[in-house]
Amino acid sequence: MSGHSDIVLVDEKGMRIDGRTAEEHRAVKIEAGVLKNADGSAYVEIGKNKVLAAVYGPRECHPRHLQNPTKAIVQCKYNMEAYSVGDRKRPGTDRRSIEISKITAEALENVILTGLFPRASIDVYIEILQANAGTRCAGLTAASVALADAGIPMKDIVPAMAAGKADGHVLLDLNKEEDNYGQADVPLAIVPSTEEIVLLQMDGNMTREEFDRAIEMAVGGCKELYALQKDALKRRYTVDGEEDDSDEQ
Amino acid sequence: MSGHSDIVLVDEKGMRIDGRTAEEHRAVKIEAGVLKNADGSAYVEIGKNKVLAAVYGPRECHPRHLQNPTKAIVQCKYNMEAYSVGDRKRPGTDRRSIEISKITAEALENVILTGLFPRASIDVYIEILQANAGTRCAGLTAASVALADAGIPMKDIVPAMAAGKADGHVLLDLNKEEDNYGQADVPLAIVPSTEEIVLLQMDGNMTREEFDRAIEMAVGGCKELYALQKDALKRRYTVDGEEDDSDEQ
Amino acid sequence: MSGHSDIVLVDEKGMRIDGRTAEEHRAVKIEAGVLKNADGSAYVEIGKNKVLAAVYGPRECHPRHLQNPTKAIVQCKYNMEAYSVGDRKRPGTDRRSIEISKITAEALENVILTGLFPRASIDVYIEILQANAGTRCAGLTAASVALADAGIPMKDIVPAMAAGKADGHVLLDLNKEEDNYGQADVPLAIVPSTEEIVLLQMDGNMTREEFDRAIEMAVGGCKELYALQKDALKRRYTVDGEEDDSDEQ
Amino acid sequence: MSSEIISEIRRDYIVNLLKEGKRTDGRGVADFRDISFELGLIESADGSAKVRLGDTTVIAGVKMLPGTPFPDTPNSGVLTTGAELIPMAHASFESGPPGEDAIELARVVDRGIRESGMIDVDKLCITPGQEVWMCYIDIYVIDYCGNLFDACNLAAVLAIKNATVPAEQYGKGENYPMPVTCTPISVTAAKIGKDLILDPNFDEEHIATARLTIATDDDGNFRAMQKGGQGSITLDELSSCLDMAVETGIKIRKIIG
Amino acid sequence: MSSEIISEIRRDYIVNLLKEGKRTDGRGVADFRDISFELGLIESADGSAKVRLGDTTVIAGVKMLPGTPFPDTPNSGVLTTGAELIPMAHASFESGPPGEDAIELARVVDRGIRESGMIDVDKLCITPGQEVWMCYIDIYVIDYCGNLFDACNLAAVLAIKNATVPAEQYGKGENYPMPVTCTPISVTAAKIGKDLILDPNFDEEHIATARLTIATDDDGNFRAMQKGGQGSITLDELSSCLDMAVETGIKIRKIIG
Amino acid sequence: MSSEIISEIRRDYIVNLLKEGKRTDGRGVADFRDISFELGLIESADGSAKVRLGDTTVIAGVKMLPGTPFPDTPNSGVLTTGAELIPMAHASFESGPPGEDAIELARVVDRGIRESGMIDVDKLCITPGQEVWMCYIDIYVIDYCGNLFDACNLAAVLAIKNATVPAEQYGKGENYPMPVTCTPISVTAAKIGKDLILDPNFDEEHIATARLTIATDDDGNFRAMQKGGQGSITLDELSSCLDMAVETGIKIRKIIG
Repeated sequence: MSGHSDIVLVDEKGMRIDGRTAEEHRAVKIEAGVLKNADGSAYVEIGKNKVLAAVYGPRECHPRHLQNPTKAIVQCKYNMEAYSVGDRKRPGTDRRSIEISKITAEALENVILTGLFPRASIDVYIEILQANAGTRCAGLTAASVALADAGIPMKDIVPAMAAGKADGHVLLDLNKEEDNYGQADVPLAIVPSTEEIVLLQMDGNMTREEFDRAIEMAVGGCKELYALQKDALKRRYTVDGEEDDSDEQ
Repeated sequence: MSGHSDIVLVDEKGMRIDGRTAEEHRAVKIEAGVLKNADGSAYVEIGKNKVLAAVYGPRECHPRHLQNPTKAIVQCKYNMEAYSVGDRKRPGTDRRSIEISKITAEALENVILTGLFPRASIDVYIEILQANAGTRCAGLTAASVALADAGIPMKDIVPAMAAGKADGHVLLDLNKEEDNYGQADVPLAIVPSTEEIVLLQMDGNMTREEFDRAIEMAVGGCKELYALQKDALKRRYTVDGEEDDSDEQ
Repeated sequence: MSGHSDIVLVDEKGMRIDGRTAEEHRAVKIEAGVLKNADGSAYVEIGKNKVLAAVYGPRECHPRHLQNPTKAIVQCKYNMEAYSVGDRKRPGTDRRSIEISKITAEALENVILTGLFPRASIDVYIEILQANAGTRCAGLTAASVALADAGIPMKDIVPAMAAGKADGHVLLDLNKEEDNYGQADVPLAIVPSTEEIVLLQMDGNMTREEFDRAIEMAVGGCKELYALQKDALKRRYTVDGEEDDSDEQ
Repeated sequence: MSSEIISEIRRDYIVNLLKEGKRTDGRGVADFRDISFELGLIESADGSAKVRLGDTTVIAGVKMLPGTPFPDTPNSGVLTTGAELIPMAHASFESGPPGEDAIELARVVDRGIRESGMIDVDKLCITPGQEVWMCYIDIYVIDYCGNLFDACNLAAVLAIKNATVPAEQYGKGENYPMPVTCTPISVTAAKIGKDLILDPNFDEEHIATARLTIATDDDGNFRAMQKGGQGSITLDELSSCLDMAVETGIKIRKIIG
Repeated sequence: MSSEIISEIRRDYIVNLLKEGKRTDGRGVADFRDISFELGLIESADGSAKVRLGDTTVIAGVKMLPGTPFPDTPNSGVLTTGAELIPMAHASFESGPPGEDAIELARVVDRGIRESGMIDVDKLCITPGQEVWMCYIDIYVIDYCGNLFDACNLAAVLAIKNATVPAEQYGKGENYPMPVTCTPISVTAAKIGKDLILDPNFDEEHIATARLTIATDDDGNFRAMQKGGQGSITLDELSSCLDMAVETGIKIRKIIG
Repeated sequence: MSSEIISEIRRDYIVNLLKEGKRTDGRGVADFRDISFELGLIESADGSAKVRLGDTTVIAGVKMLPGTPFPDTPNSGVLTTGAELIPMAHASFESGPPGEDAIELARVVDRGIRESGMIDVDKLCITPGQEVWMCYIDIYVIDYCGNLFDACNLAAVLAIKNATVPAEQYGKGENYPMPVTCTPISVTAAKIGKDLILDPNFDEEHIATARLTIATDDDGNFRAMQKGGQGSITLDELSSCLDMAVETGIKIRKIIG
């Protein structure tokens, strides 16, 4: 959010440096069930972001004192791999990862039917293989699919996408340059069926009008992502259950 | 204790750089009951030292293996806040804090009737808001008042004050310059009713005569401090129990 | 293993810089029972290496979750003391120490009759007082003697010695210069009664022929060391049980 | 947002009262507790403030030290914000390095200050590309009775406004006041049942399902936000929070002057 | 080598099958599982590879950064190898700093690469005595189904062969391929009862009493070894392992090209 | 000063014996155990000593390295003292970073050396304001049978007196002996019941209520003190301790030469 003014991020035709319009998100690829050991898993690419999510659980809650007698707890570890960024990231937890892990777990807890699994833990692991602005949204998007892949009962699947502001324009799904040299970023995650917000952050500088527009765009982006999440899960079940499918024909 | 000889700390009339005589301690301010949550608390200023102490307990002893079936244990955390010193102090425990915490807990354990609370923990937290030589004494002085404020049964209240040597003179309650450029420092804490020593450290260089004089001065200083500790507690009860007071009139 | 070619480590007569032949190990000194508190202990010098080992146990296994209901676990801590090397080693565990501790514990577990002590822990501590190439072998050699000194039932005593390659020659028991400027190092530990390998590492560059020769040499060296280990234990019992000895005469 | 701390009875009492638009301490839903503050109390700091928000008490201190700039901002001072939830402040706080709550708190306060451009970091340059002022903002929670986000924001903002750049002490020219451009104010709403309240106290905070912190600048523009808690917030509720954050920000700016 | 993970029945089944020279997944004792790999998948790395060895999946990335050489090797680049057993990869892996298994794994992989001279570190000098390339090899185990030593060796070796020295990015001249001299291949044998098998899968690994990892270079010379486990290995068994390591090394070198 | 380690019966026995002025090991109340020592045993150190005080065994090593002085003492060498209570030394010692006992021990030993000016740090300057000798004193407790304060003081003092400044090795001129000005000796008294004893053994140490360590210099002046334990010490008892510290210091100085 340095707001450097000498870099043109949106041209006079409203086109962005990677050829997108303001309302367009980057290319998305979602694949469910990519790991052998995890109870559920997903691989997500959003632009140049490459993210893996894995779910273990419901399983015994390990640091015992964290157990909740009325519901499962949701624990999340968001981790950037050493080679995922321009400079090498030193392995180990940093403050940013801890914050993202916390708000991601809170967002997921909203949709998981935790009351079904008292005393249990549902553990979500998000690994950022390659980062290019928007990893927390990509990670949460992947985690939702991994939870569904694990068969964890949820009231809905959570998509997450940011909107932001760069060169004075409100834009959907900022890429790295727009994030670095832009003026605001608003990561958002919703429950698509109700449009309720489960994750929201903002930094930068926005008027009320700009912010309202950003939320509108991000909600739209989340809904498009939601369709792709469901597609990925459908493909997963189709592949896994090919015989069942043919039975129905 | 560098013993630099080119700085005049005591003038030919025996006056110190902050205008005190050899036997005089710095201005003292003590206030009991300054925090809402803690079971007991106190704020102490000695010269430019500003110190808060809080007490929680007797309460369940948390790392279970530390429980003592015959008495309460006393745990102390002495902590210098980041902005309390000239250079910023990095947050987190250092070796000096660990040593001071240990000897402070030992001094307090002497007066607390720990036998009344088997298996419990009495937790004392000392925060140095501003440091100017003598923080361990100011912290212990504050902690004693906080313990009394918490209603912890004690055989007496512990005051603590250092004596030392600077410019070749034995002086009470060294300030920062005297501590930095002086020749010795002797922090002392006593049980006023018996004059028994519960905390004693010394570093620098002192003859037997000088040391005996320093102890004499420090005991005197402790006794003056003791009166101020009791005053603060009296004010605290007066304010809290104003109605009871009027009843007695 | 830098393989610098400009340093002569073996002269034209096959003599090494410390006057040894290829098959000769450095001077060895072994003493059992050197500490008061430990259940068993040993001091070993191999060349300029000076190593202490101590054993505590079988005793209660402390991090409870490590207990094995069918046998004792063997835990080892290999530690280089700060002054043991050219540059000062910062106190605390490093990655190299952790690896050596692991393979040392595995080697010892092979000979200890762990099945006799379910749920217990046998703790082995190795301190390197002075290091000069070969400390892991010296440490394991000392640990075996300390275990015997502690009366831990074992199927045999483990000696450990490296062979290696320097100046193109296969050599027994590399010293520091040979290790630094040589071409390969092969630490080995065996069960002397069966010649089974319980520790084996290798780094550098060796043909099959060279490696076979190195193993042959190291096995020979281990057997010589084994005799010295037994001698040390015999001396220990003789001193301790002088009266019993005279009874037998 | 652990809920076990507050009893069921207390919870029901608070929720039922809220249905009538009332709060246990007599406030209206959009009312803040009393704000009082003391400036410059820490002479060893270059700026300091102690803030009380109801019974929540927080001290913030600013220390300025010459240091090396980041390579990508060679002419800008460096901000670092830390928050410590010391065990003195509440029976539930433990000793040790900052946990996830303290880290989130520090990062949200930091974002409000950083993203609003409150401190003109270009005026914290000593020698371009070589030496700049490192500005450490350290926040200690002394007494925790709810709504640390806003209390810590206030303490940090006031300590910054109170600060002097100690150039003389380091032989870097004359002292000058901290280059401040605006006063970012954070306003936190909590959601209890279907109701939104501002400035939750301890009990309210612990039965709330969601939390939304919004920082505005002097122009009423938005500079930082953070939703917390596993509860959700509707788009309408978001809109109300935005309105309240702007209105309340104006009020608080008047109080702190 | 904790043995409780595999049931007694499963153990007996594997051991009895092995007595007939058969394995549960149909392999012969000296067969590796299928090896597949993908190169350059991480664009933010200077070299990368994803390797699947059966169901074991590992990603390795190489990052090159200018740095200061060690005083005793002033003209040589510096290698650093790390391995992370992230909790994603298996239910038994825990978060936190690397434990003894991850440390041993990283150090054994490192030795194979370092001692074989695979990377010509003298060609990683930028300014003699002053600046050299620091080569960080970071290995993440994504899915753990046995034999991490060989899977990680392969991923690291392939990532290195895939790597470019990013000189232009740092204004240090033209990019050039990582100076690679050979392809060290590690082959791990496990001992179950009296039998030796190569490339143990998860179950085999957890009932094995001993493990021997042997890295060879292009000439079939030995560059690194590591025995693990509390079991012992006879001199004859060692000899068999050496033979198999050389033969299998040749096969694997063909597969990875 | 945890008391559970010693049984009630043993405690009563020690206390009752002391009432007659006797100790379990036959010593008088002011007697030290036998002191023996070995110098220079660690050739990799620049100075070293192994000290036995009764059955308590301690090794201290001194390493000298060129380094950067502190800004406020630009011409003075830097002393650092560490003490490790390694698990080898007693069943109650655990692995890991130094706990509060080891930290207090190291700091008290350090104060005796530092405050007595034993080492003339101004003679450890290499280039004024730029380079000085860093003097690391590392103490390892090998066998713990009581009174570590005095055993560690002795080991550190003897290692320092044994030390050579290794200037040649670093191209900083000729080697020279460590610049030593005096021999600080610490004497520790323990209070059991109403009795004071010197050099407490393990059992005595663990039933004592208070401990007082006093370091004197060659002139019998006081240079460092540390009271420990939750027990108290009367002013008269302090006076006795001071007398005994001076007298015993003279005796010990004769023993160590």
